[in-house]
Amino acid sequence: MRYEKPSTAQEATNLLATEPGIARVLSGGTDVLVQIKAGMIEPDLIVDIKNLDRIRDITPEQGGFRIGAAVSGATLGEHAGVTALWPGVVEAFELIGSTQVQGRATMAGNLCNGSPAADSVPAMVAANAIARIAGPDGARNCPVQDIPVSPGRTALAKGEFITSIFLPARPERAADAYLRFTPRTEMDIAVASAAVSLELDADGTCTSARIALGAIAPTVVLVDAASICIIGTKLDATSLEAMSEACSAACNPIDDKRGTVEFRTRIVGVLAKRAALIAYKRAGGRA
Amino acid sequence: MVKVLIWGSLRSATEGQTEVEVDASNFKELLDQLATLYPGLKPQIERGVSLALDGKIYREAWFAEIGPDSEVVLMPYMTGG
Amino acid sequence: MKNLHISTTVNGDQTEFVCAPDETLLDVLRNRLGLTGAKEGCGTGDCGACSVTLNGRLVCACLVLGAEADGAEIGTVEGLATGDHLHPLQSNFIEHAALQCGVCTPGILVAAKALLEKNPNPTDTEIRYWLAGNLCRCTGYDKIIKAVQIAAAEMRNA
Amino acid sequence: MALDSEKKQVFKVVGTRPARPDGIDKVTGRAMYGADATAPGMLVGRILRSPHAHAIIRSIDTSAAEALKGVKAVVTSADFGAPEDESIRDVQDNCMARGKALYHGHAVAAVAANSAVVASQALKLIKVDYQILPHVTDVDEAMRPGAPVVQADRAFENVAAGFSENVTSQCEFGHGDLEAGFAKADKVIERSFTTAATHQGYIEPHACLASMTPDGKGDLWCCTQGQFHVRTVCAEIMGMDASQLRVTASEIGGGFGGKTTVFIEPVALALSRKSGRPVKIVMTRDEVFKATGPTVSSSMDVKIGMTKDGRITAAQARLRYQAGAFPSETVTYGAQSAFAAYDLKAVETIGWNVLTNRPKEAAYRAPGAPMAIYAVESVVDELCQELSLDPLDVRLKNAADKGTKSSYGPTFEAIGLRATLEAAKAHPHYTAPLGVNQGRGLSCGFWFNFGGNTCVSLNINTDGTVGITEGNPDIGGSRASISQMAAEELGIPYEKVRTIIADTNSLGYNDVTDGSRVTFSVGLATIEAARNAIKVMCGRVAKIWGIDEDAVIWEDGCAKPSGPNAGSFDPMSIEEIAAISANTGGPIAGHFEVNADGAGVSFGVHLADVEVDPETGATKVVRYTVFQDAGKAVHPDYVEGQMQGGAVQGIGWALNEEYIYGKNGLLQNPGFLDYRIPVASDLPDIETVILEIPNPGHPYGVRGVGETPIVPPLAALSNAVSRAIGRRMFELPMSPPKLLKAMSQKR
Repeated sequence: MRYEKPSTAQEATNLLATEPGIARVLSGGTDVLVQIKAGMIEPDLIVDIKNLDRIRDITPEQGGFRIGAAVSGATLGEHAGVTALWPGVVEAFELIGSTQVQGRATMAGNLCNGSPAADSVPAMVAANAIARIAGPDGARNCPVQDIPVSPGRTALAKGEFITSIFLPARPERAADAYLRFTPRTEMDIAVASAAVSLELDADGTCTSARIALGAIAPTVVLVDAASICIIGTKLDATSLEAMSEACSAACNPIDDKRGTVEFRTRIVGVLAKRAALIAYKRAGGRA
Repeated sequence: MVKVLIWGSLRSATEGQTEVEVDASNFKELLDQLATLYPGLKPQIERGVSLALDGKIYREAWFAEIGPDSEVVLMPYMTGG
Repeated sequence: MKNLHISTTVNGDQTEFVCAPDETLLDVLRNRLGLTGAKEGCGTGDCGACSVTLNGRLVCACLVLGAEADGAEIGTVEGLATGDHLHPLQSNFIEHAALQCGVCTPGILVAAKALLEKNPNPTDTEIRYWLAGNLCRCTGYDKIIKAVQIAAAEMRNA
Repeated sequence: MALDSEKKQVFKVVGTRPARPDGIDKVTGRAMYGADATAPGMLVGRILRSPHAHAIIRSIDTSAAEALKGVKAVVTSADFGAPEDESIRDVQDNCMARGKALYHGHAVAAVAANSAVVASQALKLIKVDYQILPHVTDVDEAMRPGAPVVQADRAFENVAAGFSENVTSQCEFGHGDLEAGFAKADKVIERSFTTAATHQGYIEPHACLASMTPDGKGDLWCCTQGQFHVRTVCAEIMGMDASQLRVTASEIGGGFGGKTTVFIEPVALALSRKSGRPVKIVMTRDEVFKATGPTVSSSMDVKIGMTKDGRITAAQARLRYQAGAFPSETVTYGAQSAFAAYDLKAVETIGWNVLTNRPKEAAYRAPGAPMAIYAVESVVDELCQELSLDPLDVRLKNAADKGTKSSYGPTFEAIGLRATLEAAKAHPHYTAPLGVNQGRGLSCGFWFNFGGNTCVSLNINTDGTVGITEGNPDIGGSRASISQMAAEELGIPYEKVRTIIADTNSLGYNDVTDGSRVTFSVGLATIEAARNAIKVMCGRVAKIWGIDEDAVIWEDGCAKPSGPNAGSFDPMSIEEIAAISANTGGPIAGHFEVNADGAGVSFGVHLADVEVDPETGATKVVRYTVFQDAGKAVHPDYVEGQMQGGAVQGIGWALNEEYIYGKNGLLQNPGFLDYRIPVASDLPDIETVILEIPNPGHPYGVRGVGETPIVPPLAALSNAVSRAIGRRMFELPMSPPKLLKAMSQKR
């Protein structure tokens, strides 16, 4: 195994594109190093991207924020601006692993690991986040939603890697929230999860909603059928119930050591409902 | 003679009795007597037995003295965690 | 596999070592630098026994490559005490029986120190969540939480 | 054993909370655990493990591994003999599969190489030809005739007909007329229960460093609960004399019973012998879960009859425990302890041990008791609910006491159950109001406690300070409590005593640190050793004063004349006596060797409040109180620590911990991520109430406290959850999917 620490994106891309064997990008390392330890992968090349320009920066951009691919959970959580604008994304990201893992883990890594249960991904999808990708043909933008293809696989081509994630601007009276279910309070992988991003009008009626679910299908699912149930409402009990059922209906989960099909299907609706109420309250609505 | 209470699964070796009488003044004599009188008990005795004497458990002590009025209970040899 | 030459700072001391590219910081600390205070309980970031600080951030040394330590500042349990003067967390862990077997203790002390630097007056719940990544199987955590609180109070009043 | 019949009542050092002698080493990272030792020229050992649940090993080709540069030795079962002792042969076969891989993760070969990388590469070059066999991992399935046979011809003579060959032993305990008893009951409830296998979950993986020399001498450093037992087993397996193998116990990073046996030590010794170099083996966490001791999983039926006013008239239990691929006696402890808390006229328990394709069970804190008592305490609670009776009153009404004929035969001596129940009843926790979706549960717990073989050597240094050498690894602060008891007996400050743990060459045989025995047995031997040293010191002083030895007494660290008739002399302190020891006959010491009996059984009661989320099935423990009789708490902090730690292990067992096997017989969750032990944020404070009902078998009244606390949480939590959700739970762990399902079912 070789370890390289390039100082430009071009250099990193070249390394990744020309490696004949298995190459992995290293940022926080909280997935890659575990996979190496478990013998799941034996990379020939590790490209540490933490030396790249702006890769550890959080930069305001067009009312939103650009989050460098090497920004850790701990750093993001300390950023007042992002926390105020996208509290659900921050809380989702901060749920990953322990304090120790937060010191290293990155949202881009969480996304590229390709786990259906990744905590920050539903929140980023609900937020309509856009990943910026460096590659042999230069930089390109791609909605976060389109990056996971199947468990463990992403839409990134050989030589490509994410350099930053853009969280867009928000109107007034908008907020998001994320909830997951784990048997323990911490340290577990989500059995099911739900992220809800809402925009309200002046009287508290929901004008826009994006609801993304995790760990209930091979990839994160954006459930328009659930959004429709609450748009135009003030999240009354009946609408929430309909939304919850729409979420359960959108499930295509598996039985595994972490949960059953039945359990995942049921609780994801509960989580979506509860997350929606939190987002609604954060956006200034009164349920 | 002392009365010895044995545990249920050993009954098959003692003609169905859960209480047997032996002539013994200590644990060693008791074990020897039991093995002689009831050869079917031998495998279990070899695997290990403890003795409860008036409520106090002796795991191995051969020379634990048994009085004529002592309450004598045979128990499996035990270990803990 | 070609070894790498790394220059770093460990507990304030300039340190150099060579390591294989896939060698973790934990293996480097334990096998190359003789700092066996950090323990490997799982090797996958699930137990926190190898907690150290990397440029001031609390991390699991098993999830960091030795190569990543180049130019960085590492803090381990061996650097907690000042000379023969124990850190208040260390003395209070002893005084308030916050350890039994002690194998998780180095990681918990490093983690608790990082917490108190960020939040000198935490609630019990904040301590419990901060330390959720540090497994302890002996104590049930009760005395650990109390010892951290007592140390925090002592440090606030110092 | 002659002990003073007069019990000590007033203590100066015992009962205080001094700092532990190993504290500074442990908070500074200096303490040396299993994996922390190195030796010159040391090699790295790694073990190849079966990827199958059950398979014949047709052949193993190690030639490619042996040819790899850097590989210094490869061993398989062919490198080991066949020990005569069956239990030792089982241990060996568990360390290295012979002919058949019996479970997923069973060791089949091992290598020693000059680096970890080379060792890992070498493992991949070993070719094992497996013939895969049908497997069985479930206890009930394994008992049925026609089930895949894990090991043939292992059944004891007393197993009833009608079972598969996997049923290796059967036990039965009890007394009285069950039929008549049940006939007297106003209500009889019979229920079936299951519990999953759980792991001790110590944070330190097994590790050892073995060094064999060509002249047949060996040194072994390892994390163990018993270095002497390690020596016995390893010497037997390696065909060595005990005198030639010295075993040193490292600091131990948790054991809970799981380090009372060996897994890697014989392998490291064999690799060292073959390579001529020291070999270190450190298990990964994955290996710890796959191949070291989980506890048994169980399937149980319990039937209890009760009168309207809460008197139990008859009680019956059937226990089926699987203990992995080798015979085990753990079910007998479950069968004996199931009804230990009750004074019963008619009681019967029958237990069976069953072989499955799972790792060999190792002891886990009160082995066998938690599951049996969980089932019993669940049925008692359900009867209380059905008959509208207070669960504490019912337990008090039926509580075993001094003079009760126990469910396992012997009549109890003084025990603390009643006092413990009364303390629980008087505690504000018991009557505190409960919130919405909350429930309160309680359970009694019991463990036998053991004594066992123990040696202590106590030396009076020439400055009057004291060095103690004992042979039991310190897993819960025992060095402190041993020093306290020595200081108490000698009448000197705690700080003047230092206790260390000896290697196997330095003392006679000591049983392992198990059975909650150390504070009791080593404490007892320490007190006796101190008394022997005092006798020597009084003798020396008698000579100096020219009076009878009997006329000198020991008080507050000084020799004194026993009274005015003995003469008028100024007291001589231990320092003064020690300083002139060369003049009075030489060094002064006391030692004591004993196979201690009279450990005194232990009872506890736990109260648990839980809140269950009705929409997700998540359980939160909101309040928890432990009541336990410690006999005499030598170091109350460490007694509390045992109570809290045991309770939390039990909480984990009740809620989330379990071995999950797939249909393919492979372990699905061999890591801390998915084997979910409780984390700090899962728990409330664990309140503790220590009762002190002196154990008549110990000079200070000490009882073991380590094991009992893991027993009650299972039923306390299950009863609390059952009351919170209005449905009875019969299965552990009570993971959220199970609870949500139960809540959605109609009553």
